[in-house]
Amino acid sequence: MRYLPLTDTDRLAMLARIGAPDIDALFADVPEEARLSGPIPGLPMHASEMAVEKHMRQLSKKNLAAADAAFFLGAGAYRHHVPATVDHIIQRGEFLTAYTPYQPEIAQGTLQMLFEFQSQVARLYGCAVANASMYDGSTACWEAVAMAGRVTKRKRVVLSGALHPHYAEVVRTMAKFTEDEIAGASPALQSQPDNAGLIARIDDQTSCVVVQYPDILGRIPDLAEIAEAAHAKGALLIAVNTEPVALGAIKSPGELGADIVVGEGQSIGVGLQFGGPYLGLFAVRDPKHVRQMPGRLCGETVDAEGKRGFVLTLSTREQHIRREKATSNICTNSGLCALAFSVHMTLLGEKGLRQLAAENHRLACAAADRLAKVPGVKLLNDSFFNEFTVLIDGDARAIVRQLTEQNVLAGVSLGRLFPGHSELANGLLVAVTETTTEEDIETLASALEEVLA
Amino acid sequence: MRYLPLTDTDRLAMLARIGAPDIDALFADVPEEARLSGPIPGLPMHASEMAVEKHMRQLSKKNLAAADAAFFLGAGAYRHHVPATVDHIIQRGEFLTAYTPYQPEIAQGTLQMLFEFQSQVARLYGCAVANASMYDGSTACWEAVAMAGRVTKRKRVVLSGALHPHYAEVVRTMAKFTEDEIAGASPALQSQPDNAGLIARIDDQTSCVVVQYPDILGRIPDLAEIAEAAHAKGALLIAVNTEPVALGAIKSPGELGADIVVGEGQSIGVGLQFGGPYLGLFAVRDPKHVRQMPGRLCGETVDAEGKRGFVLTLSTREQHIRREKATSNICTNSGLCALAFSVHMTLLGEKGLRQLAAENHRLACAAADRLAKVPGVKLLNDSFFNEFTVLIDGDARAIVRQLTEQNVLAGVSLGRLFPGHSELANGLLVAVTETTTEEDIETLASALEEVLA
Amino acid sequence: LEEPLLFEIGHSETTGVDLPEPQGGGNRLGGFERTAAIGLPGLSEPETVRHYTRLSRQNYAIDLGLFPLGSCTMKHNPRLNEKVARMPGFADVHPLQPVDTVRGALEVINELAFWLIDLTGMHGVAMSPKAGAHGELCGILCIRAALEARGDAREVILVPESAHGTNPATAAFAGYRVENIPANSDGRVDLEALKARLGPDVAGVMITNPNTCGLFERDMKAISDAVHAAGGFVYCDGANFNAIVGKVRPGDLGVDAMHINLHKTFSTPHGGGGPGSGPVVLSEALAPFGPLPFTARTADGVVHLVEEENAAEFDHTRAFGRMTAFHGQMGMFTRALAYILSHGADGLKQVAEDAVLNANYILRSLEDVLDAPFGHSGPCMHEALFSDKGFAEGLSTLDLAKAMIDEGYHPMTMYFPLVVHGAMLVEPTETESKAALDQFITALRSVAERAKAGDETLKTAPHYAPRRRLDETLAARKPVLAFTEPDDI
Amino acid sequence: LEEPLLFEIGHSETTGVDLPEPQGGGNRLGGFERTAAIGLPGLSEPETVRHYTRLSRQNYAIDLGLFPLGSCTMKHNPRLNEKVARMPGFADVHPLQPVDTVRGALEVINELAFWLIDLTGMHGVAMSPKAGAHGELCGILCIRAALEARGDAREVILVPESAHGTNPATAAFAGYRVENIPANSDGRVDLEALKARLGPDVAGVMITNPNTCGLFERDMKAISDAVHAAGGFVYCDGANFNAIVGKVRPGDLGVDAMHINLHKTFSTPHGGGGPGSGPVVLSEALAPFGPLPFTARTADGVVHLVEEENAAEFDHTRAFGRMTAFHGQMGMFTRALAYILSHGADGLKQVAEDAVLNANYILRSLEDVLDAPFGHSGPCMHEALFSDKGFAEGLSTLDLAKAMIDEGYHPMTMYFPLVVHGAMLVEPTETESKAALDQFITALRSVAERAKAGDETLKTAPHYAPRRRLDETLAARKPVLAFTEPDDI
Repeated sequence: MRYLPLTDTDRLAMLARIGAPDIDALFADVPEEARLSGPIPGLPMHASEMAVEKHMRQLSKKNLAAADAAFFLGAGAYRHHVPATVDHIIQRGEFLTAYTPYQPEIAQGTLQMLFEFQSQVARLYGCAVANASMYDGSTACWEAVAMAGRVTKRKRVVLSGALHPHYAEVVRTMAKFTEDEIAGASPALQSQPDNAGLIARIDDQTSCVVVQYPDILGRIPDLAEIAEAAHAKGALLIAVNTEPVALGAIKSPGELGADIVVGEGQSIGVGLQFGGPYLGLFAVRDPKHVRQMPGRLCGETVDAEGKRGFVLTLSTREQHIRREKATSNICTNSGLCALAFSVHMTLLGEKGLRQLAAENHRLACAAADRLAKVPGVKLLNDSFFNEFTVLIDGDARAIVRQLTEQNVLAGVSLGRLFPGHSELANGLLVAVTETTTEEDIETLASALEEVLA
Repeated sequence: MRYLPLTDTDRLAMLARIGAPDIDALFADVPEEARLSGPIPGLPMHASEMAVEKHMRQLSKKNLAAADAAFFLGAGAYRHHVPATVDHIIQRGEFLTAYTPYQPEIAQGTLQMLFEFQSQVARLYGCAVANASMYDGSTACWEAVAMAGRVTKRKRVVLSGALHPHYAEVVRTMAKFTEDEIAGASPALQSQPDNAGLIARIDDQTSCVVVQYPDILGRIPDLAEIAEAAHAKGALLIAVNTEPVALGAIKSPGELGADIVVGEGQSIGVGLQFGGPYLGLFAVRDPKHVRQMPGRLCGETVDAEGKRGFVLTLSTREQHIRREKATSNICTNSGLCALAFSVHMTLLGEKGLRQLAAENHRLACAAADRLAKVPGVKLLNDSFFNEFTVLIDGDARAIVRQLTEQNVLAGVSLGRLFPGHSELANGLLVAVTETTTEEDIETLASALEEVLA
Repeated sequence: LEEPLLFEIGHSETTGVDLPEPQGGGNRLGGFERTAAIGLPGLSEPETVRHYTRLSRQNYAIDLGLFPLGSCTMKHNPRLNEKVARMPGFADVHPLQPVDTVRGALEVINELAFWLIDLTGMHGVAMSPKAGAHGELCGILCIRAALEARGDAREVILVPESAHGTNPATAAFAGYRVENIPANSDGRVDLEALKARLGPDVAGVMITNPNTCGLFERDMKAISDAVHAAGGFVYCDGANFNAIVGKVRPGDLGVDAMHINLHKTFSTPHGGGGPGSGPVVLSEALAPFGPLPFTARTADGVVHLVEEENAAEFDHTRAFGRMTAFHGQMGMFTRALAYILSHGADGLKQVAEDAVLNANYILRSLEDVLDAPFGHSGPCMHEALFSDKGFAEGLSTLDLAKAMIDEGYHPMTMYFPLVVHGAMLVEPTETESKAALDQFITALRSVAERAKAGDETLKTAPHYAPRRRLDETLAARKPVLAFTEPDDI
Repeated sequence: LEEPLLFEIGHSETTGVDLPEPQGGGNRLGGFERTAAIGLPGLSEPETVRHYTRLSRQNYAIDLGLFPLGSCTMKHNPRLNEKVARMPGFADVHPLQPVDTVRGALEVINELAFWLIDLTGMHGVAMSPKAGAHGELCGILCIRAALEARGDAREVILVPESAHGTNPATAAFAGYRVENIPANSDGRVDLEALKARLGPDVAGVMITNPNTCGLFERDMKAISDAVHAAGGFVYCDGANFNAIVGKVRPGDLGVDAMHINLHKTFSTPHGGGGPGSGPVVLSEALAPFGPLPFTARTADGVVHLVEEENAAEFDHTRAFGRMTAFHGQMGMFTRALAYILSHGADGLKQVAEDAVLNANYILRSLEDVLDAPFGHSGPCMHEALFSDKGFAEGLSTLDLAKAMIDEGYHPMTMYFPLVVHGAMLVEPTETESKAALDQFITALRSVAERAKAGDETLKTAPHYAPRRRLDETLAARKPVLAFTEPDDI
């Protein structure tokens, strides 16, 4: 058993020091009838590294990896090229196998990185303060809603219909238990987001309005208009971003008046990973809201010799200290994913991020133009960044499934995202990134032409 | 250009400090007519990481990886399972990007590792002292021959016919320029090595006899008998081992009287890598020969405070110090491969190495038995470890090529190894390791049955 | 060597990637183009590698030494698991790909789920929770959903005073009132006090077993029976499952829900604070309420993804909702599955045995110099508890813990559990060798003796770490949470 | 923290792998079964990771800081290249697979060979040499083979006194007598002295350009012409190719053979002393004699492996032999090719320019405090040369270099080239930022000033490294080259 260093000789010597006749004596407090007499049934005995690796590789090969397909999926998870340096850094044992940095004297590596991460996220979002990360975008979204309730002492939450349906579902699930009232909707298939309709739903009991930017259909809503309306009623605007690369091309939500900005950070550094682990980002525009924020915060201070150093701070908000009075349930963050994000963002820098965003947008425009030429396909969006909706003469979900046989992963059908909504069944979300080639676009267009002919 | 940190602003500031008007002024000593006016012709401009990775992946996919085939190749390079830990360690920046440890105060990591490596190799080979590694087995073999000449002051070298032909060719090539006289032969297809014939070729002008153990046909020669005969004539016995895993099952060459033991270490930790980089191992049985050894040596000493430490030592043998009086041409060693070997050997330990050897031998016996049952196939060897020779009714080389179409890499044909020797054309070397499955063996046997039917 | 902040060395014009300069092409941004600078510094690749490599060296980590953190189970992270998680079929697949293209990924989830159920003797498992606390919440929400389904609104969750802080927080978050249950002098739950409190307002108890004093709750089955008899449910905090995996099944003790920290017992790396993963195993009574999505294997061996749209097909219409987008922590699942298969049935049993053996070895090797308040209560499980009794005036557990840094160790868990004064909770885990334990014991003995002797230098420890003690009060009083340019101030 | 030796912590019964216990099965070992113990200690995986992680932290490395080693070109090693070398199609293929199954691998070798020829303006390249010195030997053997082919036995190789130590060693090894050529006061080869020595006994010259004083040999073309006129060949040591890659082609200067250290100019990692790789580019006159095997691309685009059996087919029957088993350092070829393609034509030119700019920046920023003996000879190339002139009595270059360790740097190249007293050769490379250079300059200024002021503490430097100065004399006088059990002594 390669992970266990004790030899039988060691074990005997240790039992002798303890004064126990055998190992079972140490389990004497476990009622005999509950103790398993032998190894747990069903599970095979230990296996060599080679055998386990082979088993896992066989499972892995049953999946169609994105690299082996013409790939156009998005809807909250995007495929970007992650530089090899990112993986090298996160595999450093000192980062990978470190604990939560509660002992700052021997955790400055993680702490300084988190401080830099917070600063990067705050700037990207146009906010004053970001935290040290959340589980993912969807849970960050719920935490923002809960925080808005604490700040405004109101219970009515207005969700945009064009919010990612998983995010909306998480908010609804959690709200059931906190008695928040959730008003949601499904998106209408229009070329522009329905700001007027959304604004009409804000009243003076509304704690917050939750708007995705760009939205689930890829459209770019005018956040400033919504912010103004929300603020007029005393509500907060929560902006949700699922594609941080977009913020290299479009204005930051903070700049447009969002009070809380949350999102998914997976695009930068993390990779697809079948949905997790991902990286929740969370920031507030106004520093006065800091003490209502969920999650860990890393702050600058000095040590006993006056040297600059970093610590986890304001932890009196957190549950391991506050117990039942904590501001949120979150404890673990996504430390290693935050590191990956921060390394990738450092490699990009402002210049690289802007170039990356421009390249994504350029290719997305090319794809939209090409697909719009396919008979039976219509582009919905007036505006988009790297993801847009097309309407297809047919059931988009069935077509997506059919195209997998040609190794084309055509996008995410609205039928998959909104299973109860037959009015959305001909919608297909198509995402395009720098990893998409002109050839991929042509492959998709041709495949659609064929299937719609 | 992602590997270059200078910005244009930096470059201007630096030129100003230097007092040069432009960068060309710094190349003023290069005759104008030799200077290239623009970027070198032919080569494309710089490319993104994504583009280069894609290009290299395409080239990589044009090869049939061993993992995707029923694989039976050996002949000096063996496929073993390398634990993931090995690659993790060698990718530590502190090992990967360190320099040769000439400054011992800040290189104790590499130095202690090399000291441990030397100790492991010496024990494995049954020798007193091993060096810190050579380029590979073939060059180590030549260095041993050259060393034997220095020790005995004789020039006649007797090569066993069952020495790896590439090794023999390297020795012959180098000897051309040092006026050594090389007596070689090709192997006879017999079930036992021809010790008597070899011994008969030793005379009192012989500096050394070079014997591979196990030999190129997989047979295990009686080294003790040859050692005795060589020593009786004042010659040294050089034992060459190309499969260190074998030494977990059979006696060490040092134990049997070899004076210099050299070999290829690739099996432990390094991987196939299409032939390089590999790892030459070099050891001497008698410590009095240490000062005639080629290559780097790491030795124990103390620092100014009396703490144990390690340094490169006896470097007065080496060319960067001795210049034209150096004992060998080797300068660089295979430091990172030595680390990989040492980590893998540490994970194995004596217990693991013996188990690994036993498992290799068990599977090889099973394969030999199964193949011997194929009509038209005959097992040559009386003895073998994990590689043996079969004689086939047909041209083995053509058959090997033919079987690749079924993703069977059947082994190394003697026709490939000894292209001039038509008498060997029906010989096939088959290697079996712990990575070989019973299914692979059955696949090979069935494929041979089919092709020979 | 001090490493400057990224913001002090990076430039907005420097980049470590080679991307094309923006070309013409279309602009469909709807008039929201970014105009102002973002303020993101960039570094070239060599600078990036050096910045983070240098930073990393200011960290302590399992790869460097023993991590005696009670209740946190910092054990070795196998390197195979890192390799497996990066296989393209796991790392490079999208969560919304058509299910026929991700059957292997679904099989991983399903296979891991199967073994978690097998190892715990439970009935079902919710795989999607993203961390331990998220798993706790999931379990409590299952309990609440089950009670609501039978129209039984209850208000109180009972929690022993030695509970993890996350337990009461979770219960409160789910809308319950928390009441404490005292411990007896042995350091275990006072069974009679618990029984006395049970009643129709009690939704359930949250209990940690082995408990945070390092002891096995002998009366667990009796506790469960009593709670069930009173119509409540039993939540077990699974943070300490490392001590009993392969030895006892929580299901056999009457547990209804237990989260499993894959990053503890099943050794996915902590990564400086996450990502974690907190699947929740559920009893037959609670399983119908587990959240979406999950996987199900039908008789033909095919693994299905069960979501809102096909929950009825799999008889799972009472799910309490969805805890997160997508399917949970796939990257942790592959690692945990590789870990379980590597150890196997015999290995996991050995894990628990060696973990308990190592802890008892520490307990018995140190109880002559450190007060072990429950040393009399029998063997400990996988962690040994000490108190600050006998320290010289003015010296605290904190001082001792910080002094351990100078000895080359991460401090133990301090001031937890609360039932012991100046508690020190030491969990060596099973991946430490006897030699490593002996070295640790020697170091701790030496520091303990200095604490008893009143060595004042402990108060300013650590002396040899990258930093001396940090001013946490200043950090909280004047929070500086993001970099600001010096000239902005 | 001190890390014990593997032999002090490992046990022959411990293992970090899980292999089956030996089963019955056959025994065909011919009676040579091992009986005695081997004496190999094993560690479990957690212990192994910790042992080597701790050891690694006693090393200095490029990932940690600037490596100012003149002539050794310690530059950043891109991480992409590590990834590429591990692709299964390169890492998991056997050198003797049928060529149809390894066309991609052969293409890598062929493509790299093509770009090396292109970048140097030469005619052919021998890819198999395993390191720089091996490449030198290959080049000299080509010269010898070419001379022998025309029946012209010559005996002498001329080498400037500033040559790398490997140059004369190589020439001697190949059976030549070595004669030195002096330098002029500029630090360059004395052209007239060279011309005077040329004659029918001179096989060739080995010259380093840029030379080891950091200067470009202005008269290179004249030297080549003179050597060729006298019937000899010109070998160029390519260790300093980093300074001119993309700016000048050695072929245009009349060079006949030059080895290229892929681990220097093309950035494959040094790995604590190898593996290296030393392909040798050859002129039209020498190319026919290059060793086997090599690759050739036919007009149909197919890449062939040329070995003994098919050399005639590719008109290459005069190969001097084979330098190594198999095909050379594939793992280095993939890395070097990825490096060349990443930089491209514009990037490689920038490499040389930035390398030279950085070196001149250091030269001009320090020449007021350190003597720069050839500072008057014009700009330096990619390395700056200083001497110990002006140091206080009793303080040496060694003392200054060791003091640089305390400043957080690897020492520069010392006492080389031999033409300068107490030489210090500083090569920053192009992958250092201006900020990193400024920090290095500040540190070196401070140490230089202390050396001139006679600061005695330099003599015992380093003070803050993992070790103080080590007793190298003891190590050589009583060599301890392998671990022996304490009770063996």
